[in-house]
This record gives sequence, structure tokens and C-alpha cells, in this order.
Amino acid sequence: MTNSKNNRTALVLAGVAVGMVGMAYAAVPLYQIFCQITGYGGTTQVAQAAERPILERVIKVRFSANTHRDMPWNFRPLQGMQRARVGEQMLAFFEATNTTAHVITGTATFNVTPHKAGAYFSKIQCFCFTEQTLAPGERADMPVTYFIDPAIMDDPGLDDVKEIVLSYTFFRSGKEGETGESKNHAMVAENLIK
Amino acid sequence: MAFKIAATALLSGLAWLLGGVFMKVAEAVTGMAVPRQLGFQPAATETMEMVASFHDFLMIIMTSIVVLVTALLLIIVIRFNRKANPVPSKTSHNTLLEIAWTIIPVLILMAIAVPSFKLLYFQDVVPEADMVIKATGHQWYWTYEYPDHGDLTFDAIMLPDSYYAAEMSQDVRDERDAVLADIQHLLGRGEAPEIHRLLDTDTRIVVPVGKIVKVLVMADDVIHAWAIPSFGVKIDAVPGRTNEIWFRATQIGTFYGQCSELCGIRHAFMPIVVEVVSEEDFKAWLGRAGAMYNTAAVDTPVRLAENATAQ
Amino acid sequence: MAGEVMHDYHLVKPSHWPVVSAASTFFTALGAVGWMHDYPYAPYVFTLGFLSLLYCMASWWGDVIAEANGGDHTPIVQVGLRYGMILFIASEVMFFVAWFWAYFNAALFTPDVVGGVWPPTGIETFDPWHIPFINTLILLLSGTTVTWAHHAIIEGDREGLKKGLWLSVLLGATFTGFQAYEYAHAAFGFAGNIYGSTFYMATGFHGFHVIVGTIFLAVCLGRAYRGHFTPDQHFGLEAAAWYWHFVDVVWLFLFASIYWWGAG
Amino acid sequence: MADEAAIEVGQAAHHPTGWRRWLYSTNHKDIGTMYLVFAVISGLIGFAMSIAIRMEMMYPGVEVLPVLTGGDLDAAYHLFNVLITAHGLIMVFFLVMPALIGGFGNWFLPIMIGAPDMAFPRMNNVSFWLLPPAITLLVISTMVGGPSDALTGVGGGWTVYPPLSTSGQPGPAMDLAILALHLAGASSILGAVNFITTVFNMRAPGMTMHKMPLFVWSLLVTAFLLLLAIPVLAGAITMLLTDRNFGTTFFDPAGGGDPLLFQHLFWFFGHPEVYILILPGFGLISHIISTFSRKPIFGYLGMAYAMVAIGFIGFIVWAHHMYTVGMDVDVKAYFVAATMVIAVPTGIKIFSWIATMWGGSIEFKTPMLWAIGFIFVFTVGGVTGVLISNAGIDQSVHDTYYIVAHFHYTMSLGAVFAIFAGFYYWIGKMSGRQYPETLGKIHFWLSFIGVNMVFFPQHFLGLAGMPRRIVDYNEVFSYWNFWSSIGAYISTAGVLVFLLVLWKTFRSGEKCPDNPWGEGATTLEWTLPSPPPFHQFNELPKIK
Repeated sequence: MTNSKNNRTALVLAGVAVGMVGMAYAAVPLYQIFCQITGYGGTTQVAQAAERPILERVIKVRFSANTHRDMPWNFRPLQGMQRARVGEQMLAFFEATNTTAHVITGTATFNVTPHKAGAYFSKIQCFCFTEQTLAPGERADMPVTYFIDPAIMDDPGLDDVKEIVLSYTFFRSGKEGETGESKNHAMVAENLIK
Repeated sequence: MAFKIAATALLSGLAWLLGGVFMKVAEAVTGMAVPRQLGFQPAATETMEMVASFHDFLMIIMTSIVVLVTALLLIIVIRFNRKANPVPSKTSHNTLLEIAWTIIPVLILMAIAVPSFKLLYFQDVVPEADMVIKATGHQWYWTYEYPDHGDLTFDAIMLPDSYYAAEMSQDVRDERDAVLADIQHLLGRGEAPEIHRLLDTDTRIVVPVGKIVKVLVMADDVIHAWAIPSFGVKIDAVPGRTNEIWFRATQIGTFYGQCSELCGIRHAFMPIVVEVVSEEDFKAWLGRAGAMYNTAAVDTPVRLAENATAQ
Repeated sequence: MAGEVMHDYHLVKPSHWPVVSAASTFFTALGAVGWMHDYPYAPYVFTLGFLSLLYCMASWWGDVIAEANGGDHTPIVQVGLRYGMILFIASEVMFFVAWFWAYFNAALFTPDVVGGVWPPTGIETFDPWHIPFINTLILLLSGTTVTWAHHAIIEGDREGLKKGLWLSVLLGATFTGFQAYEYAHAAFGFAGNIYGSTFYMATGFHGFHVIVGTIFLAVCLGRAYRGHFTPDQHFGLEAAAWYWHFVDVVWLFLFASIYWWGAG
Repeated sequence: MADEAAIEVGQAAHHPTGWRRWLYSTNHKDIGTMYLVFAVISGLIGFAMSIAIRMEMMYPGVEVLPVLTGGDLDAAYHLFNVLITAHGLIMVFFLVMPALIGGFGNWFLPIMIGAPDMAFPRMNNVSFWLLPPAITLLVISTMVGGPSDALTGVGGGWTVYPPLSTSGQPGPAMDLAILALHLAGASSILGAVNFITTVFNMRAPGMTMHKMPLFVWSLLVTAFLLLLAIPVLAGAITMLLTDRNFGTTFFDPAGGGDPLLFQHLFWFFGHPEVYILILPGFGLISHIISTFSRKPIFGYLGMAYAMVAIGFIGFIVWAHHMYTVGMDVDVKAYFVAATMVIAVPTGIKIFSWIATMWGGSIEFKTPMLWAIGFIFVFTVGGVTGVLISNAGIDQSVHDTYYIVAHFHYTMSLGAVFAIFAGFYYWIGKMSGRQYPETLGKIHFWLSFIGVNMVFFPQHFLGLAGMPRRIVDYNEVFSYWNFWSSIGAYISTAGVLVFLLVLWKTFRSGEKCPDNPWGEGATTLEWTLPSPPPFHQFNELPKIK
């Protein structure tokens, strides 16, 4: 009695396990379809240039360059403002100078305002995707190729956007511990003296 | 409109009762609080006017509710104390009443929501800007940049308390006079500016009146907040994130604000000063400021950075 | 005010374990902070506090087990214990909400600093269909073995109970072993990068729960050998099973969102 | 006596004496008493800090705190930040929560539902005993390095936003504060499990959910909020801890983290937390109003479900604390709408209290004064809450004294008034000795006048633009700051009277009868002797 019941349980359990493996594998293509539809997972956000229409609507793009406290570079945009037609591929330059006597590596993060426009601002190429290293005194031009996604036209919430600001902030790529205690103490001390 | 008049009357009455002073908007404004102030600082932008009138509207509702509750409490105290009413009623339900005090607040809230959303969307949807200023918060001062006007960059550091002392050493006096002379020179004024303890900085942001100014706000260490009460603007300066806010000053004058997010030991000492001037004065200021603040261009060879393609 | 107890609730005897546990927690916390800031002797304070805390837990729960065997756990008390366990698990779920929140905040709104894509550039993620998938199967299987053990005791089948628990404990330990192996061979660290931070915090916290759950099951196994648990009264086992299922379900979410979806 | 007989029977050699009675306690009333004593002590510490703050703020210039720092100005500025931080944490975690939930909750929740004790008496004790270590860690934190080795204590505000709480406070002080919160949080979670289980499992026969006293309802909702909100805080501060010490980058943008993530997590806890602080007060006030009006609660079900609604909405409005962080306008609009909805159940409560009193035969004993005072101050705090729920206007008052005034009207006045109301209502029951009526009334009036004077003018300061958390202010803000500080001194007089009340009550208080309040007091605690026997309800009461 107990034995046959146990056997039945074991069978059911085995069935459940097999079923789950099967479902798991089936989920992979399902997930890919989901991603293609929703654009989740960062897989489909870059449109093909050929497919992309260039529209009449013009949006002003401004540039802003910032550095974090621990990052001693000079960092600035090289152009004031660009007028980008929606869908048009644009190229902008930033410039960073390492004014210190050390080799310094940094990474940049970007930020679009108004924040709601971020989803429609696509970068094709950007210095921000990789770490940048500058030798003492070295100066580098940092290009970014971008376009404004024509899908912006379909979002009524974005109709009021006439102007977009693209800001980059450079952080020093700290080796571990470098951003730790001692340095902060030094910073506080420095500020207190000031 | 009727609300606004009533609210103003109510507030003035209150002010009079409490011996407060009510500011009349003057010609060249000093945008800061006054002693015994009861309400907002006078509005110097359309946003702040909307905030103020929305506040007045809310004040009517809020005061009515508080007065209603207080009146009911007083009636209860008088009519339903043990002497006046020895035998309590046993009522514990009244469906109509309960529905009423659920529905009526909902209606009131809906009435509030309409102007609230109107204000919110007016304030938060940034119009096309005539010029941009970048404000970066540091422990404990602000750096301002005028990206539309060349490489104009300057720090704004609070003037120390010693500048306001009744008696000061000659050194301090000289130092203060030099700072004031700089401000005076930049603004092209005939006299040294009036300064206010904890509110004035060694440099001032200067903007033209009637122009839409967009301020990009960020920080490079901890969170700060950039605020000018009489413009109705306040936005956090968050490291690694750029926020934006806008204003269009409707009045010429000097407007004061303070850092509005706890940012450490000297949080109280990083004020914000905006000087609103006429269009011509602004152009003149740009010329003088360019000469004074511009950093020399660096002249080194340039290479191209590594550029990755989006994945 | 009748003197005699006319109800079935359990009025617990005074106990020194709560206050000693609290004191141990204090020294553990103090020692931990001291250790993190390199104060002398702090590691000893921490270790002492922590060991004392473990001792308190063991003794405290030992008391509970003794009370259970002594007949203090009437049916209504057992209902109370069930509520307690469910609520405790609910609060644990909210703990994981915090880690998932952090994870999705980074994964859905990935900053450029880490490459603007998820997983970040330069992060070599684990193949979800390798060890993580094996671990998924292990946990799912252990969920079934725990259920086996549970049903066995309901049927009064003590041998089945032991077998089910043995298997569950072994599967749990295997999971932890695999997880440790995976951590040891990870191509990214805990520090310096949001991917590593969210990954290790969420999976590590889960791993900690697996270890706790395994110990919980092992204790039940030990009790099974001592002849504890009856078909009518085996709440300790049930609580361990619930906890284990909770750990299991959390893993499914971790697997689906971090290992699989997050593998890019 | 009856309970001695109980010991004879041997059902519980549960009644140890001396220090063991307290340290090893498994008795809900003894544990409740310890919570109350703890709350009074930490409340006095937190109150002393607030007086130090008001002394500094009485006049412009920084002149009081440098006395404590030996003239070092930066140390004085930092001390100010430490004071506001510690004041907030102590009042929230070590005064209001222990008093209302741990103290009154422990004492009266089991009695009110006709239970002999809490569901997990031993766990109840550890809930209490985690608090003294927690506050001790917080106190130690004020003695070790914060922003630097020389500047001790945490100066990051009770909200401990990173990066100020990470790179801004590298010293061990912040870590100690974090672990203090962990311990207090663990205490609360265990307490919440205990309360909910007790309510669900230990109601006397006939005590259905819809017959439960409102104080029990309020604690039930509160316990759920604790159970679901505190772990999120614990998660957030754990990430803070690893960011600080183990190099993770949850909140560090340089490593891909997001400082705003912390704010979201914090307020996801923090907003329910403010309801955790006030809901038990709601329940308590209902009882007092009903007792002294000699009328049953008006709209009982509405009252109970209003609290449930408030608790639920509390979880979906958190970002209204973050209107100025640069959120998308549509998100703000959602949070505005959701937040305003809270006014509806809150209004139901206020009006139901008034309707309970309406037609009543009210006796204005001290607890009733506090309860009516509560309704007034909570109404004021409530309407300003509606104002600041509007993101458009919050942009002008966010992080100003207006906010300080608002949350003190609800917390410092609201919750603390509820605590005092509960104290006067129940002290006779708890101690067997009644408080001195006249002194109690003096205490109320001094406090009522004092705290209104402290916080009402702060609305003006806030509107005028005075930021909160600043150690020094321009002279234009002097007038109202001065009066605010005067109010604080009047409240100090109130606190002194309260200490006198305590002393008088225990030294020469009249013997309190079983039910000192007469026919209006209908809950079960009034059927027991004052003080109740060590174990009540050995035979469970039957309800109706």
C-alpha cells in the first residue's frame, strides 16, 4: 500500500520534473519573441539606419560635461547646440584633458533631460561605453554618434519636448579601496581648511 | 479669483493680528524673506505666482476644515459635557452622514487636483530655453557655468560672517571691500551691493529679465538642492545625474536661495544668489564677466578617444 | 479570577535566552563595526558575540522542542506557530523585494558607466543552463523530497521521513556546494560594479537562506532519529518544509530574472 | 490571593521575583512595562536633544553648541547635524514605537481580546531586549568618528541618504547607527509577528474580528505595516553597509549604482513607518473618546476599515517624499493623486470621532483633554499634509520648516499626545494607582500651548523659505524662531510636570478601582482588577 503510493508519487514527481525542463526550454524562444516585441533586455533598441526615416521635427540637443569629485580631468563639450531632425544621425564631440601628472582612467555615465526623453535617445557609438585612459597632460576628443528615435512621434507625452540635454559625468575608475576612507578624510580635511 | 482675494484678505488679517509686516512689491526687488514673514516670498516668476495663488486657494480649504473641526469641538465641549447633557445618546450609526463625509472630501480633493495638476505640468514641462546655466553643487559651494556664452565658469562661495561684524579689522574690511567692488564692477552699478549674512556669495548668477532660463543642476560629491523661493524652483543636485528646472524672472532684482538638502557639516553655508537684470545690463555683464572668469584654453595635442558601438 | 488554567494556550516559563541573545547580538554588531574599521580585538568581540548568539539559538529552540515534546504545543498553540512561521516568511519575502528592487533598478535603467547594457560590458555572466539550471533542478527536487518526508510522517512512515529528509539535506548541501563552486569561478567580484553588487547580494542572501534551511532540515532529521514527530504533531518539520519551499521559490525568481533574463 | 493560588497549582512557576522577573520575563504586562520605562528614558534623551536644537535656533548665529565643542565651529555645525539625526531616530524608533506598540500594545492587546498573554511570550521578551542594545549602539555612534576622526557621530539626517551617508561619513559612527537600526528593525519584525499571531489566534470565544476593540484593529494594521516595511529598510541599510565597507556600488554612480535607489527603498519603508507611528494612536484615541463620552464608537466598521485603507495606501505613496529629486512629471502626478486619497479615510476618522462625542455626556478628565487635543493637532497636521501632497506646491516647501512643522504636528504632537492620552487613561489600570488629576491637566495645557507654539510658527518660516536642517539662519527668520524656542521651553515645563505626575502617582496616587471611568469604559481591561493579576483570563471570557 505505502509502497505503491510511494511509487505513484515518484512517478508524478518525475513527470513534473520533466515537464519543468521542457517548459524551461520552450521559454527560451518565447522569451526571445517577448524581447523583440517589447525591446526589453537592451537587444533591439538600436534601429537599422536604413530603416529609419528622417522626419521634419527638429529637436535642439544641448551638451553638458561634468566630472565627479574624485576625477581631476577637464571635460567639456566642443559644440554648443545641435539641431537634430528626428531620426537623423548626428555626431558630437566632447574633449577631456588630463591636467594631472598621473595616468588616469575614467568611465562616463550619461543622462538625458527631460528624463522621459531618455528612452528615445539612441547612441550608436559612444566613448561612454568603454573605459578611457589619459596619460599625464593628454587631451582626447570623445565623439558620440546618436539619433533621436522616430518613435518619439508616437508618444503624445513627448510632444512638448523641444530640447534635450545630453549630460556626461566622468568618474574615476577607482581601483578597489581607492575611493575608501583615507581619501575621503583627505577631502573633508581639504574642504574644512577651505 | 474670489478665492484669491478672500485668501489675501484672510492672510493680511492674520498678519495684522500677529503684528507681522506685509511686503509690498517694490521696484528693484530684494528677493528674500522679511522679518516676521507669514507667507511666501513675493513671486518673481509666473510659476511662483501660480504656486502662491494655489496656496491661497488651499489655505481657504484648509482653514475652513480646521475651523469646522474646531467649531464642532467647541460645540461639543459646550453642549455635550456631563453637566449640560447627563444622559448620552446611544447613536452609533448614521449611514447618510458616513457617506457624506466620505463623498465630500473626495469632491474637495478633486477640486484641489485640477489646479494642482495644472501647476505641476506648467512647472515641470520645461519650455524651450533662451539660455542655459549649469549649477554644480559641491561641499559647500556652487559652481556655475554659462555654456551658451563661452567658457564662463565661476564658483559662488558664501561671504564669511566676519564681513557683517560691527567691528572688523582693516584686513577683513579691505578683503570685503574688494569682494564687493568686484560684484559692483561686474554688475556695473554705481554703489556697492547690499549684502545679507548667510545669503550672499562672492559671485552672483546674472540673468536677463523676461527670458526663459533653464538651469541644469548636478553635484559632484553628495546630494544638494538648488532653490530660489521667489522663483518657486527647487531641485535636487544628485551626483551622476543631471536635473533641469526653469524660470522666467518677471522682475529685476536680487533673489536669494539656499541649499535645500542636507549635505554635511556646512550645509547651512552654501547660499544661492541670482541677479536679474535688464537685457542690456546682461550683455554688458557678459562682457565684463568674460574678461574676469574665462579660463585660458589648454593647448595640447588631441587624440581621438576609444569609441565603442552600442550593443 | 480562577486560579486554575482553563485554556489551551501555552504560558511560557521565564527564560534567560532572550536577554542573553540580545546581549550577544549587541556584541556581534559592535564587533562587526569594529572589525570593519580595524579596531583591535574587534574580530574577537564579533566571534564571541556570534558564537554566543548561535549557542542561544540552539538552547532556545532546544527549549521549544522540549516543550513540544512535553505536550505544551496543544492544537491551538500549533496554529499560532503556523501563523508565526507564515508571517516570518512574509517578512523575509520583503527582504528579497529590496534586493530585486536594486537589481531591476540597475538592469532596466542601466547607466553608461557599466556600458549602458545589461549585463554590463566586460561582465562574463554564468550560463544559466549550466550550474544554475542544475541548481534549479536540485532545489525543485529537494522540494519534492521534503514533501515526501512530510507525507511520510503523516502516514506514520518514519523510515520514509528519514529518507526524505536525508535526501533533502543532501540536495541542499549539494546546492550550496555548487553555488560555492560557481562563486569561486566567477569572472566578476562583489565590489566596484553594480552587476556584481546586485548579483552577489541577491544570490548570496539566498545562499545564506539555503544554508539556514539546510540546517533547519538537518535538525528535523536529527529529531526524526530521536523519535520526535507524530502524524498529528510535527510542526517543526512543517515549518522547515515551508521555509525550504520559500527558499525554493525565491531561487526560481533569482534564476529567471538574474541568471536567465539577466544573462542578456 | 488568586494568582498566588495559581502558583500553588504549579501551572506556572512563572512568577520570578527581583531582577529575574524583568530580565527573563515572559509576561506581556511586565514586558509592556519595560517598554514604557524604556520609552520614557529614550524620550527624555530625544527631548533633551530637541531642546538643545531649539536653544541653538533661538537666535541667529551659532553660539550655544560651540560651548559644547570648546569653541570649535565646524564641530558645532556637525554636532547640530548629529543632534537632528539622533533626535529623529530616537523619537521614531525608541520613543513612539516602543511606547505605543511595545508598551500599550503589549499591555492591552492581549487583555482586550481576552487572551492570557501574547502568542510567543519569550519572543516578546527578545523584541524588547533588542532595543537597549540598539540605542546603546546609537549612543556609542555619537562618540566615534563620523565625517572624520575628529568629528564624531552621524550627521546624515535620520533619512541617511547616500552619498552623504557613504562617502560623506566614512567613520564607524554611521555603521553603528546602521546596525542600531538593524536591531531595532529585528525587534519590530518579531513584535509584529507576535501581535498578528496573537490577534488571529488568541481571541476569546465570541471575540470576532468585527467585535475587536479599535485599538486592537489599529495594532493589527500597524503590525502588518511593520512586517512588510521594515525588511525593505533593513535591505536598504544593508546595502548602505556593504557600499561603505565592502566596495559594492548600489548607491554609487561611479560603479553603475543609483543614489536615488536608496531614497526609493527608504521611503517605501518610511511612509508606512509614519502610519506605524500614528495608527496605534488612532486606535487609542477612539477608546478614550468613547469612554469619556459614554457612547459607543460612531461608525465602528468605518473606523476599522479606514485604518486598513490608510495602511494599504501607505505602501503606494512613498515617492511623495521625493518630489524634488527630478522625477518624471507623470510619475509625480500619480503620487499626488494617490497621496491625496489618504485624506479620505483620515477624514472619516476625524469626523467619526466628532460624531462619537456628539450627543455624548462628556467628562473632561485628563485623557480626554489629550484626546481632544490630538484631534485638533492632527487635523492641523492633516490639512498641511494635503497641501504638501501637491507636487507643484511641494517644490516650494520641500525641505523647509513647513515640512518640519507638518510632520511634528502629526508625529510630535499627534503621536506623543496619543502616548500621553494612553498614559493617563491606563496608568491607574497598569499601576493600581491613579494619577493626580489637576497636575495631569496642567501637564496637558502646558504641553498643548508649548508644542503649538513650537511648531505653528514653523509653518511661517517654511513658507518664507527657511530650509530645514540648517544650523544658522539669516536674521529675517529670527522672530518666529525665537517664539518657537520659547514654545520649546514651555513644553519643557510640561515635561517637568509630567515627571512630577509620575512621581506623585507612584508615591501617593489613590488606589485605582477596577473601572475608574464608569459605564463608558467597555473594553475587557476594565473588568480586571487594577493592576491586573500576573496572569489574567485563566478562564477565557466569553464575549456576548
